[in-house]
Amino acid sequence: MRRVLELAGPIALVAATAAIASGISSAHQLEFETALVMVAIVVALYVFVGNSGVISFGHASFVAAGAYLAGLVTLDPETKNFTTPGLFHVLLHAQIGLVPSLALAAAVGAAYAIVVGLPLMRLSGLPAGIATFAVLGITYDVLSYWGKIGPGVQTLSGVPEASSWSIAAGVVIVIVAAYAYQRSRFGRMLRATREDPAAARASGISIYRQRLLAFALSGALAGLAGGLYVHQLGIITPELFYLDLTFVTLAMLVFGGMGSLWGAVVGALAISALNSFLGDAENTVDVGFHLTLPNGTRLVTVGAVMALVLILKPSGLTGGREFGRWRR
Amino acid sequence: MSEPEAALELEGLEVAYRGVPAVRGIDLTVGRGEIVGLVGPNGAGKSSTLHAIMGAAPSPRGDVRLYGRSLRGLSPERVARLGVALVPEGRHIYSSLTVEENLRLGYAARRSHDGLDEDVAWVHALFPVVHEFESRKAGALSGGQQQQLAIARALVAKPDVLLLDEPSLGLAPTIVERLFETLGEIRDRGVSILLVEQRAQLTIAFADRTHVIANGALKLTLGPQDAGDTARLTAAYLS
Amino acid sequence: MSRSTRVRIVLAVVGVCAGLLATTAAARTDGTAAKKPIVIGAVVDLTKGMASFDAPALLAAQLEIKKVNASGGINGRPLKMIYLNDQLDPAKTKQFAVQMLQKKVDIGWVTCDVNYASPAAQTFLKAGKLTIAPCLGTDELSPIAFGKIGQLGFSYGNVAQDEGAAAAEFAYKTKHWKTATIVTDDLLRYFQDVCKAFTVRFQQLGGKIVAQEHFTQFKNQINSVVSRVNNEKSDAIAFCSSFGVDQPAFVSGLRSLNNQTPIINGWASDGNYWWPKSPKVTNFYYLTYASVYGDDPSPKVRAFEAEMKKAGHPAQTGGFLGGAAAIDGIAKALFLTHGNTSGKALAAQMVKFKHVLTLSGYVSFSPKLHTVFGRAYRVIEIQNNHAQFVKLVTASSPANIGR
Amino acid sequence: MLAAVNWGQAIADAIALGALYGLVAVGIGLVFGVLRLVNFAYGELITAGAYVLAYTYGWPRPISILLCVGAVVALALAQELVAFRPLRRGGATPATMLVATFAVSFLLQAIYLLAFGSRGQIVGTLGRLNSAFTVDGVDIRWILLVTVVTGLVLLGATAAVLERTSVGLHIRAAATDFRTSRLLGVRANRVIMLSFVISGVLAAAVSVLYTVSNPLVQPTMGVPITIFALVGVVVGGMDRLWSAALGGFAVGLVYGLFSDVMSSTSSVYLPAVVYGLVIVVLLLRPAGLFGAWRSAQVERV
Repeated sequence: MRRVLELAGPIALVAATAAIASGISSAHQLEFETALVMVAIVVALYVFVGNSGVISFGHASFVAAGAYLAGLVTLDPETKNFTTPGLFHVLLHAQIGLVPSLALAAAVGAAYAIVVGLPLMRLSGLPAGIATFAVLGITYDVLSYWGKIGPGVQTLSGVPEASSWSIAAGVVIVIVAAYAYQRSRFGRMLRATREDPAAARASGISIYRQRLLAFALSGALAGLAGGLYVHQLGIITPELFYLDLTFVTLAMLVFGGMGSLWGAVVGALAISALNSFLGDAENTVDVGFHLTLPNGTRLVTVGAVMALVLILKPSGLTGGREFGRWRR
Repeated sequence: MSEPEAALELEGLEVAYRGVPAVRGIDLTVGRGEIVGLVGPNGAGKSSTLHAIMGAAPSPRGDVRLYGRSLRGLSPERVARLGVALVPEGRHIYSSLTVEENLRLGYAARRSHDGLDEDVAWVHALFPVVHEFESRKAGALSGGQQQQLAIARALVAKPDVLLLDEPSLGLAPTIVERLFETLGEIRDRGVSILLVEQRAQLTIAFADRTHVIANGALKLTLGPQDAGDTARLTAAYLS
Repeated sequence: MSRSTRVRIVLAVVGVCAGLLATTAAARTDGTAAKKPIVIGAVVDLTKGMASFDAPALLAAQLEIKKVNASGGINGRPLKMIYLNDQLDPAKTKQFAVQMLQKKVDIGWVTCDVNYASPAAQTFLKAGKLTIAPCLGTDELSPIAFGKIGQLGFSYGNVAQDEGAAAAEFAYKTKHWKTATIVTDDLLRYFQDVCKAFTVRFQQLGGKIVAQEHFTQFKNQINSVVSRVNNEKSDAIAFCSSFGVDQPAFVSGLRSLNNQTPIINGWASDGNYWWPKSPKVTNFYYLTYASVYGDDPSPKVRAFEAEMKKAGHPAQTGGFLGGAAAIDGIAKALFLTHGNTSGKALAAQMVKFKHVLTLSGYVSFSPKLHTVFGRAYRVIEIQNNHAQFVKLVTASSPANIGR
Repeated sequence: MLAAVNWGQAIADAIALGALYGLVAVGIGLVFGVLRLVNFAYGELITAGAYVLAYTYGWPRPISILLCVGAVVALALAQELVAFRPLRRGGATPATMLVATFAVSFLLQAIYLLAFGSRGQIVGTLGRLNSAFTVDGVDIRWILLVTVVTGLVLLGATAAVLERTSVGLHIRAAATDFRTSRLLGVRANRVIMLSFVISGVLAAAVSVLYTVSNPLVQPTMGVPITIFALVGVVVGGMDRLWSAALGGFAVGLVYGLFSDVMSSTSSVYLPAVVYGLVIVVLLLRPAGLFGAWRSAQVERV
């Protein structure tokens, strides 16, 4: 029963978000879709960070890889000829459907994570954090200027957009995969290394191998989430996948409680909701009366609320517990 | 008001870590100038008791009094400054600092620097290695020397009560004997001592009184005359 | 904290969040005007990095709309501007554009940087709306960045190809500078294009480029660039960068080395907010829409600046004029379509603009360039942190930078 | 694709950048040493100092600089008292602490944006120091000398406080074993406050020095400085102050040199190249370039 709940909680929340999204005006639908995409990215991040206890600043790179590839291969070649004629031949001429593009996004995310992880998963602690940050810096720099794999300093727009339900379906896949991994032998082994590395090593667990596996899966899910992102927003630009995304998604994870899948989902939805509401409220929102907040309230409030919740409740909103786990 | 004779009193002390009880209601008194032993098997709650006295255990219940003054809710540094010094298990000396710097860290808890030179001279006399190797890195000392340094460091704080957590751990028997002799000298300077040990018989023979702790509770109190009474001791250990 | 408290907290937070999202979702109602105005929906930044460009342009547009309406509007219909502040958040930018479409705006208005504008611009363009940026300086609000639907996009900024060319012509013909060092900030396509255009035109005129230096703003490369540039001997330095930390660092760095070589830039150097205090800015020239130092050659522009000051927001750079010009251009296009607001009809007229008079002077578009060219630039000269208008220049033609 | 390089000039420019990052690295490394806290909001201290300088332009210079130091130290203490101390009390994990410092950094940037605008403010306090004298065809700016000397003096002063005073001894003890030093009677909070004060003074020094050659202050000014210094701290080795300082210096130096060595057109990839080197260093020496040779194992975050 409890196991069913653990998975059902997050999925129900996602489904509810998607249901509201498909039932309301298209403008606000976008807010819910953005929140869903954030859930996917944060859950992908959780698969590695939550289970291993090692912070990664590099995940936005995998999101970027998925987003760039999924975006480029679904744009129609005629437009690409106008906008980004310098692309690699394959990218310039390819045009495939939404679902295969998401599969490609997951594949490229996994591939990139493996390439990065093979050397870097030998590191722990702060050096690991800084090394993954360096990966982010390299990715951002190359995406910003290399015209063969994307628009460079420009923005590419016109990527086909997906419906709320297909985005929600993608998010559910990410959550189910994360949950399946967490319940698997590998997930348990990795969490054992998080709790007590020495004991885990003594019982024959290779920390390196377990981390690499989680990193690869996490990269695949991040790539998939990137694909969802690009099909939600419709544009590609390197700025989307740099410091802001990195810090916001990490903050969402910690804010919700980095020890649980439920925490990842709740954190992503809570901060998205707050951010989105305040962004609207600065432009007047009807909450029974017309509420208009001063410009910039959003930025200050989001920062303050994040800091405050962490101070009051360092283990995050959910305390790192799974849905349904709080009763005994 | 006359000073109470009890230097340190524990009353109904309880400690729990994440809901798991480690100490379940201990009453214990260390009289002025007394050496009181606390022995018991691994995980019986000995170290937790000492940490609770120092204010370093999470939210303990019950009370700890130093010459009648309650130490409830005080931070470790405050307790140390009121005159309780702990020689922690495993010594916890700073191996990257010099021996002299380690000793100087002991000054942190002194209420005044009056008589500091005297105390240092006394400590140097008690533990000549501390003087001899003062400019060496503490990490270069042998286990026994490190233990001497840890006690020396506690003593220069000029404590009223000295808490020792398994000082004999990992030391050769002859060194342990010498160590216990030194404890006697320290007591003679008016320092009350609570000695936590695994070497039960040795402790019982040496201390004025020795309590046996098991499963977080006191089971038995023995005097030096009971040192040979292994049957009662074993029974208490197994209870 | 007990378990039940935790449950309650989590549930409460989830509930509040759902509530927040739901209230936002409640559609906003707007009273529809009796006369059925032609509505321009702006999605711009009024808080973050683009605010100093977007806000004055928006204000100028609103002032100009008042004038258009005072003289009878378009076929009796008034113009109306509504706006939302996106703070450069891409998701919000897109959402607000969709919100504008729900409010049935006729024309879209976006921020002055194509990267930040994209989510909104794409939404407006896809919906078949004429989409205007008041001061975007690249040629990208067009098919170049948006493919076919980009035919409905136009910017009333000066296109980099024209601005760089005008700067080169001023340098070579007026100042008789024969050699130049080019310093390009690769942060934005706009900077790159201005420097490319300067290079092309300067060489066409017979000038010689001594060196090409590149850097990327915010990446702490500027001090090495200063050292390298200081070792080049040339009559002038074309410097293409702006608004950030590196422009004052470059200018004060070079002048501190007693290098007094004239520096020239486009609109990106407008405004006095960046002037270092010591050493002061000297031998510095830039081209802009309007002089904000009270000495603009056009009395109409000076009067307009007075109005902005009265509205509480005196112009900091000449860029506001793009906002006013855009309204003039829109009005003209609407006049030509007899009030037809379809994007296709309006764009078909706008793309044919040749020397159309606006508050900012004559503007032209072409099927290739959807951003203004042919405008008369104000050349501003700064000596000792004192700026003044020196000359009006118009490029003979936009430079061909290979696009 | 290498550009023709005036090596003397390249080295002079690179040293200037290195000295600055070295100074920032010490400020970050000091607090890390005591608290095992990576304070990502350190850059916002530098920004705050720069704003004070900008808004007190025209006041007597010493007063302006003193106010800068005062404000930055106050803000550093406020960060500790309002955010970090309550977090430690709550038993936050290192990951939570790190994210909390992001939140503080984000919040301060938002406040700067609203209070001072996005466009930036010009600092003019010591602009004269930007001028140079020439040695053998190399322009040496006075600010380079001032930065290097200030850096050495502050590093020396910090080292002297740590090595020669009893409170310095307490800081070092707390940095090694926080729990035990409290049991010995070391006043933890006083030690922590003092390290925040010192790191605040260092940040203020960076505000003054950095704005000489980069006079425009804007809300996010501190972010890239923090990132590079933090990279420097880890590359150099976190266990000691001087290794952190050298790490910061090394990153700045390498960055500065490559910025001259790489040709103008490929210089857009400069950050990628430097980050690539960082990864290589970390793989070969996880404890840092100047860290202890024997221990490759570093405690996990």
